[in-house]
Amino acid sequence: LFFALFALGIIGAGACVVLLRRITAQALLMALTFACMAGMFLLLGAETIALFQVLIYVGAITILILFGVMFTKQDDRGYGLFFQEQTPWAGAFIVAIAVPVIFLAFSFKDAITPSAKGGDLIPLAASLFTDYAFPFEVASVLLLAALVGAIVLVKRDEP
Amino acid sequence: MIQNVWLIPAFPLAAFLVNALFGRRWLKRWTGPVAATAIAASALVAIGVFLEVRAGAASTIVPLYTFISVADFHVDVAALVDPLSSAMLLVVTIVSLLVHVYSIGYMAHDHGFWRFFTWLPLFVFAMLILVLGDNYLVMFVGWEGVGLCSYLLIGFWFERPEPAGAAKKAFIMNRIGDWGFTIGMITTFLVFGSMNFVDVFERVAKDPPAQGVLSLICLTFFLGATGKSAQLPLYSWLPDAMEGPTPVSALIHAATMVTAGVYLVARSTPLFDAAGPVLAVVGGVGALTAIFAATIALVQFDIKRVMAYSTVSQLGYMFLALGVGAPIAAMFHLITHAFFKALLFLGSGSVIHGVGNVQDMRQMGGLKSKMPITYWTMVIAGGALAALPPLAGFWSKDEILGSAFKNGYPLLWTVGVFTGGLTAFYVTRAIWLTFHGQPRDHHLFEHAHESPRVMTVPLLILAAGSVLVGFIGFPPDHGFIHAFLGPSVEAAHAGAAVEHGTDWAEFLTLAAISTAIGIGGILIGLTMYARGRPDPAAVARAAGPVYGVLVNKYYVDELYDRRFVDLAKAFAGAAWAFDIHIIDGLVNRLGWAIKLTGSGLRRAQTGIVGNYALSIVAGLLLVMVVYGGYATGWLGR
Amino acid sequence: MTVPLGAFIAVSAALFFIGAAGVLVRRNAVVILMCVELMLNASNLALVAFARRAGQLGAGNPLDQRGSVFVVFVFVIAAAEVAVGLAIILAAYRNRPTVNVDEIHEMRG
Amino acid sequence: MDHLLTLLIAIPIAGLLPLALFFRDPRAVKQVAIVTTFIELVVSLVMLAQFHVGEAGFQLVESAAWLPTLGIRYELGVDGISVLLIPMTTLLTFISVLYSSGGAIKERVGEFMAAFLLLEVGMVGVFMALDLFLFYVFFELMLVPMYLIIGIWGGPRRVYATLKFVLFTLAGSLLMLVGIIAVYIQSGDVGDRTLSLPELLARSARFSGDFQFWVFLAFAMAFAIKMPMVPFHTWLPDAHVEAPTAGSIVLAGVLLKAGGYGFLRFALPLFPIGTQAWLPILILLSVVAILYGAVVSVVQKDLKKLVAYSSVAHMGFVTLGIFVLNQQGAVGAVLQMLNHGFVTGALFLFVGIQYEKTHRRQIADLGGLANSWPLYTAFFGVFVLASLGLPGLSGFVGEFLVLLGTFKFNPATGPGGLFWGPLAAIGVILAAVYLLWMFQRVMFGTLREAYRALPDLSPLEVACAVPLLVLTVLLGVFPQPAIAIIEPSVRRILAIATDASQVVLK
Amino acid sequence: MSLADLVTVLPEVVVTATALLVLLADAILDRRIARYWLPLLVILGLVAAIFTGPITVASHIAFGGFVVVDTFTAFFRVLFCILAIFTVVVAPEYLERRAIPAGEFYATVLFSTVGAMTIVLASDLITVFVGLELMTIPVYVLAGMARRDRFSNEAALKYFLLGAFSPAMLLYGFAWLYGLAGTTTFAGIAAAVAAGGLTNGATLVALALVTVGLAFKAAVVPFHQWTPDAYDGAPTPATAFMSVAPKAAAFAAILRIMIETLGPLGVDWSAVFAILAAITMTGGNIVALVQGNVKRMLAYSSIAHTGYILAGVAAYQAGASASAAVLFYVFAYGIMNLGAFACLIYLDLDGTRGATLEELNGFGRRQPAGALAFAVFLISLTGIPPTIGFVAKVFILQPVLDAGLVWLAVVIALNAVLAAFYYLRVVVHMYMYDVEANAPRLLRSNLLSAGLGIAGLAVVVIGIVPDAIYQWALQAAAPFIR
Repeated sequence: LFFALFALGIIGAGACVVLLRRITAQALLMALTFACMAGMFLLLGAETIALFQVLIYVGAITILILFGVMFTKQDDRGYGLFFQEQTPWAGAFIVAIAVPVIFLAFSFKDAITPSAKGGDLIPLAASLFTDYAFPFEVASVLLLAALVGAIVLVKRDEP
Repeated sequence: MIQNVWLIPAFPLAAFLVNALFGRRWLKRWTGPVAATAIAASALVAIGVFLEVRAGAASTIVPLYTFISVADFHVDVAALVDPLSSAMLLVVTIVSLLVHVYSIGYMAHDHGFWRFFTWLPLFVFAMLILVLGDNYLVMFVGWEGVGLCSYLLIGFWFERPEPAGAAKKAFIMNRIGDWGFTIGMITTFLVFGSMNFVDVFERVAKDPPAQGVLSLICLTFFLGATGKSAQLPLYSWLPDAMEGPTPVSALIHAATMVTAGVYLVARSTPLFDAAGPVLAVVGGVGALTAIFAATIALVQFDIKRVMAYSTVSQLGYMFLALGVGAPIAAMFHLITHAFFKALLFLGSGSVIHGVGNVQDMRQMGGLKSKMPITYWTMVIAGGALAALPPLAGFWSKDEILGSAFKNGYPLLWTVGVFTGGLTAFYVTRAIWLTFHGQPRDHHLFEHAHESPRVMTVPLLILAAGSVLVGFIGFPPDHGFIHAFLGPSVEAAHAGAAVEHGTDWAEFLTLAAISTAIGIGGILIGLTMYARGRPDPAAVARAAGPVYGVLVNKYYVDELYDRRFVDLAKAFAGAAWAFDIHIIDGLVNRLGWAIKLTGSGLRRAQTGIVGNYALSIVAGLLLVMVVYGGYATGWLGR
Repeated sequence: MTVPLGAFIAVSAALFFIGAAGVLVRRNAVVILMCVELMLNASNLALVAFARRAGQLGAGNPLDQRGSVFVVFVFVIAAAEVAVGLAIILAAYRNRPTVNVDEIHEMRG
Repeated sequence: MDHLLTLLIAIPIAGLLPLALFFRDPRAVKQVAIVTTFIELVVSLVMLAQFHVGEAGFQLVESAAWLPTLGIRYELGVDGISVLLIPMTTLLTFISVLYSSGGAIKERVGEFMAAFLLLEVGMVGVFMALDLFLFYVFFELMLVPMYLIIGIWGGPRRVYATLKFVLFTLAGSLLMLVGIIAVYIQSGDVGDRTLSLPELLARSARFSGDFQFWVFLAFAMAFAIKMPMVPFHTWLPDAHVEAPTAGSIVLAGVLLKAGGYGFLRFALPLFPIGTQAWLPILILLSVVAILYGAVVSVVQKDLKKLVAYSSVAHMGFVTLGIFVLNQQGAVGAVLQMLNHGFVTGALFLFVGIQYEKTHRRQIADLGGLANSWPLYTAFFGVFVLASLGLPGLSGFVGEFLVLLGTFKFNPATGPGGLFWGPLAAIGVILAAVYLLWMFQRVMFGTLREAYRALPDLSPLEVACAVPLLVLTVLLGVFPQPAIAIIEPSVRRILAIATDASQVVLK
Repeated sequence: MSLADLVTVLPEVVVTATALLVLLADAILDRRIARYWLPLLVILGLVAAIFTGPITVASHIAFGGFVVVDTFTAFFRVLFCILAIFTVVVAPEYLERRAIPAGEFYATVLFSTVGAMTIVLASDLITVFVGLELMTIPVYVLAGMARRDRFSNEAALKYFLLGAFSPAMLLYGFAWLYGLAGTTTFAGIAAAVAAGGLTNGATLVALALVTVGLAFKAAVVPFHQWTPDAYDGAPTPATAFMSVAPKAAAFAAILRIMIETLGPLGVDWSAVFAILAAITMTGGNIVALVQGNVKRMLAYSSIAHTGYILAGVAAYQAGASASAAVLFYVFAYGIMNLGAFACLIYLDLDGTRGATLEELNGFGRRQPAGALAFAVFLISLTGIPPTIGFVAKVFILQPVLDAGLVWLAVVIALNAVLAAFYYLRVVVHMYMYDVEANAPRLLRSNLLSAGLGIAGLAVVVIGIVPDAIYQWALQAAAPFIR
């Protein structure tokens, strides 16, 4: 039941993101998608992930995007311009691929018992700081690099 | 002496080198004497060799060094000294000597003096190689060598277009003949495993190969001979060759080089004898050429051209002789012809020189008084050519006709005899127009003068020759020459006629007939040109078309020069166009096509991110399909 | 009540391709960025679902760390990408005031 | 000295050093280049002297590991064929450099000489390399310098010509590279993988029929383009017309030989079956080349083009001689290569000299030059005669032997020697036609006023021409010494190439 | 996580540290000093990184099996460092002319290098993915670093959008792989694959997604279209770097994932790779043929080279020689391509786009040294001996033929001819045409000349005696022999 709800939310909202034309609405709908995604994670018993999801996506990323939206003047022009000329082709290809893939998706048979029984925080943290120490460090470097890059790109030229 | 036979070609070669290196700067006028003395030296040696051979020295091979030796193919540079070659040596060296001496006077005022006396010894050298070679390859070397020299000497006055053209024509026509020679020579090797005359003739005697192969060999050789000896169909270069200095015409295009073909066939007598039918061809071509050329000679006005056509015709006689299986007769005529034809040329040269480089007989006339020596020598030579007894030409030509008759070729005989008449007519005509009657060009007549001694002396010597040489063939069929040459040429059917002595009756009748016809020719000539009735012009008009055809030499030159050459050029042009547009064109088009594809693909690079993403997705689809294909196996594994 | 794993995967796949479609059809750079985020989320969903499955199969923790850790890293990366991405978009916007990507094609061919 | 061949490779490279030092000073550069190439020439003659005549195998062999991991070796050696081609190369290079230093090259002398030395490395190396890989390296090494020589110091359409030259050659040689690697891989079927020719020949096992069929094709493409055989010849006229004189000399004199040499050295002994399979086509193409090249030469309006097309015909004799697979033919082919090197090289030299003086190359614009240039006429005449195969000059011996071999050619199926021989012999007639006609139009006739003042050969030019003249005459009159050197090696190669007793793999 | 673990990744640590140091120094040091010291600092750091890491080692696991250091790793570490050094050497003058913040530039290059090194260290999907991103994201930045330049912006934007799009696919593919194998480690997946459990459709989906994701990074046709624009618009030193390092890393990832991990599925994917290789090299060459702008032409040509390398991958069934060939080619390509792009730095044009052929006219006279180096690189790229490019091609051709892909070998050969046409055309313009009136000014830079000189020399020397490197590559390929 929850699953159906969330699934609907995800797909519906996602679709809207693609189809709607008012950009702010799109951003908010994206947030909605993320929220539903968090729900899904809960269903799958990954509270921590869900938490991160809410924090990072619904929080940080959405905000960032909204900033982006604000900074760049949005021209809402006619529908024809709003989609690219190649739309039909794109649709065709996407469908051609999506259908079999989604079909194949069902080849994963095992059943999942949605349970709130969680407590995945500790193991997650543990593995993150022991086994995955290295990627973790790398990831931190990545964030740093991204930071530097972002700054370099947006800072005004010094006189 | 025989062991030193290599000296004979060595002297001219030395002369050539000396004159070539030092002639232009230092020797200048002295090149003439240098060359002449060199030739004289080799003439002496030649005489020595000749005497030894005459004394009965066996035919010997004098090897010099290995020329080419690859696997089973081995050829030495070696000299074969036997009666045939020694006789040839003698003729060549002596005539050359005389011509050299004569040229010193004739070319005296030419700015290319040194060049002339560089090429002339080179020619003699090559000719001697040709004569001496003990195998076909070395002979071929000399063969091409003389061709080269004739090219150089015909084109001696290269500033003018005609000589240059004539030279090229001569060389190329010879090349066509040489093509035959090459094929013949190589086939010979394949069949007999050797190119040495001795081996080849032995083998052909022991186990003659298939008739067809043999005929092929002989025919190709004969093709070569026709090229060199100006027989049909490759004769037309010789008249043009008259563009060269007259001594050259005398030496190369009358006495020596052009007879190389005859020499070749005579050399290969054993082969030709073995290949019966080919002989008939040889004889036929010879006879045809003889009459063909003689008819043209009837109406020419350029004195040298008359002589040229006469040479062609006389060579025809020689081949006729070979064809009827009388090589000795051929050689005999070759020798006599060398003398009187050389004399005729030198004589006309002396005339031309005397009147200042005019060759058209219509401008001459009455020169008898001005240049008596020339006149009388010319008359003798003419007589010899017209085969008046007892001059040289009589014996040799009569022997040819005789053997033609005896060996059962009546048709050839008739042709020969008739041609004899024509010969007599045109020679008379030539001499009369030149020396008798009223001078037709007074200015020219005034300045005419007898040539200096350096030129007249050779004339006299040759005249003596033209009178006497004939007697080496006396008595007919059993003269010195037959005994001498017999062993070397008639190895196949040695001394066929030797058993029964000379058949005088037969000889006399035949001789009478031919002589009569000859005299007839002379008389007609005299009446026409001396008495003027029937008036030549009238005759010409009466003959109408025939006359036209003759004057235009049967339009052969037109045919060759225009039709063939134009065709060839057109073809070559087409080939080139093909090269540029098809072969090369394809390559360029390929490049062009590739570039077109490039700019086509380039348009796919729209610069729009969306399209790029699309192509990525498309690629994904593609990859999935292919994977699926391999997985499900409908793409095979 | 149990839901088949396939369902989760199917949802994720659906979302994934919705995102992909968005990238293909939209012209607004920012929107395209959003769509990419959707795709990443789709992956996350799949990962978690698989992790859960693995967890159930394997003993002990019901959720396989690998998957969840992977997801965490994806979060990080996503954040970084968005940051840099917006920076790039803004930088471009300064010189050429448009966010319509198909108007940005000076380099082509 | 046991590293003679390496020395031959090293000298030109060493010459680059002083060259670089005096790079900016044309005179010094010229002197350096002349000295270097001269030393190279002397050393190559020493090598010739050290060669034991009559031995078929490779001599002065040097062998060292180069890419040990792949078993590729740095292996040099000469046999009767290469031992003559190398001095030819060094001589022609020396003459080219000598002539170019006479003022034919005015700008960027340093670069020019450097390119020439590099080129010499490649050319010499090609004739000594015994390892296929090494051979390929040298084969390609000849490419770049020649590319620059044509492209920088060439005529107006030089860029087109030089690109064409390189692309043609590359297209062929890259296929050959694929072939070489295929050989390398196949060789692994018996013993370790190797590309060393002696090693490959020593192994009694042969490659399988199909393999030989295709790989021979790959090799043949490379060599046929290099030769060039019809229909891959169209790069040659363009390249020659645009190339500077020295470039033409070396291009015609040496580079084309690499093709024929490659056929003899590698294609025949390695792929006897392939050879047999392709024989008919190659013979046909050779004869076509002889006739076609000659016919096209007849109507050429540009002197250099004419000589270029004549080269096509001459190289046709080479391939013909090689592929009739008998000793006379092959020896003739090698002699023809030598002859063509000297004679055609000389012809290009003289066309170049003539062009330097008159700045005309269209035959129509010339004429009567014999009047004012007796020396030039004499030299040029001799080379023209040699080129049309006059007995007593070098051209004849080779062509004659090739013809002889052709007549002997007697295949199981298809037309034999008695069909091809006479056809090929027609080429000799045609040679006389186009060469003499050219000679008549250029040298004979009345001299134009414009050319009256032009000087005859300078001492330098004479110095360049004399050695070629001497060699031309010597080879024509006394070919046997050369033949004695060539024959054993040729016999050996043919023995391998026609030996059917070999075990065939797979 | 122990000290020993840290030691194994010392090079990465060193590089990162250097990056931070550079940022710091850039912040505090005075411009004029920084100009000289920053590059020196970076170079020192990279050299140190080279030597802190082992050159050749037996396979060595760390971080509880999540980091593997073997000969393969060592090879690529050194390669990446060398490339980074080369980039830093050629960059300074250009950056100054363009007013591009040097410190950030160097730092970003270093970050990207760390990412690349991470990829070759990785032993599971997660690390690889993180590494890939760490390598790519800085490169977006590099591309866009000429903030004021529209082309630079455009390049960055396009690269970013697509670069974000395709990794999403890769990630999704990884997700499925994980789902299928139940683990993310290469070893685990390989085991699962070997167990043969992966022949259903889902695998193919995963495989396809992974293939596309990796192919995109390596710029394989038809996933290449970002390449020309990105290379074209980015600042030239950045182009030089991004045209080699990410590509090398991408191939490292391809080797690790496709061969080491998915090898057993080979029959499926090697055929696809062979086809892709053919399409890629042909497409790249043909389009490069019609380019008038040298920089863009080189961009396309780099696509063609991807094709050659990919051929080596496709021939992986030939065994170690295939992987070794790939490694060697990547190495060779790295040096010569970086060099070729760097040669364009001489030409001082406004805008980041490269010189046109006409602008190169007479370059040979104006800048003999640079032109000579350029010519050497071009000849090497063409694959004419005696250059590294030639031997690289030979090494590629051998396994390709060994694997029986004769048709592919022929395609490679013919493509080389196509390539010769446009590469040599550049030489033509440099040497065979005279300088034009409006020829661009030339940048004077001894550092650049020196760097190019050394690289050119290396190209030739290694071209003549490649054995050592090749042996090294063989060892590096050892992990893939099975």
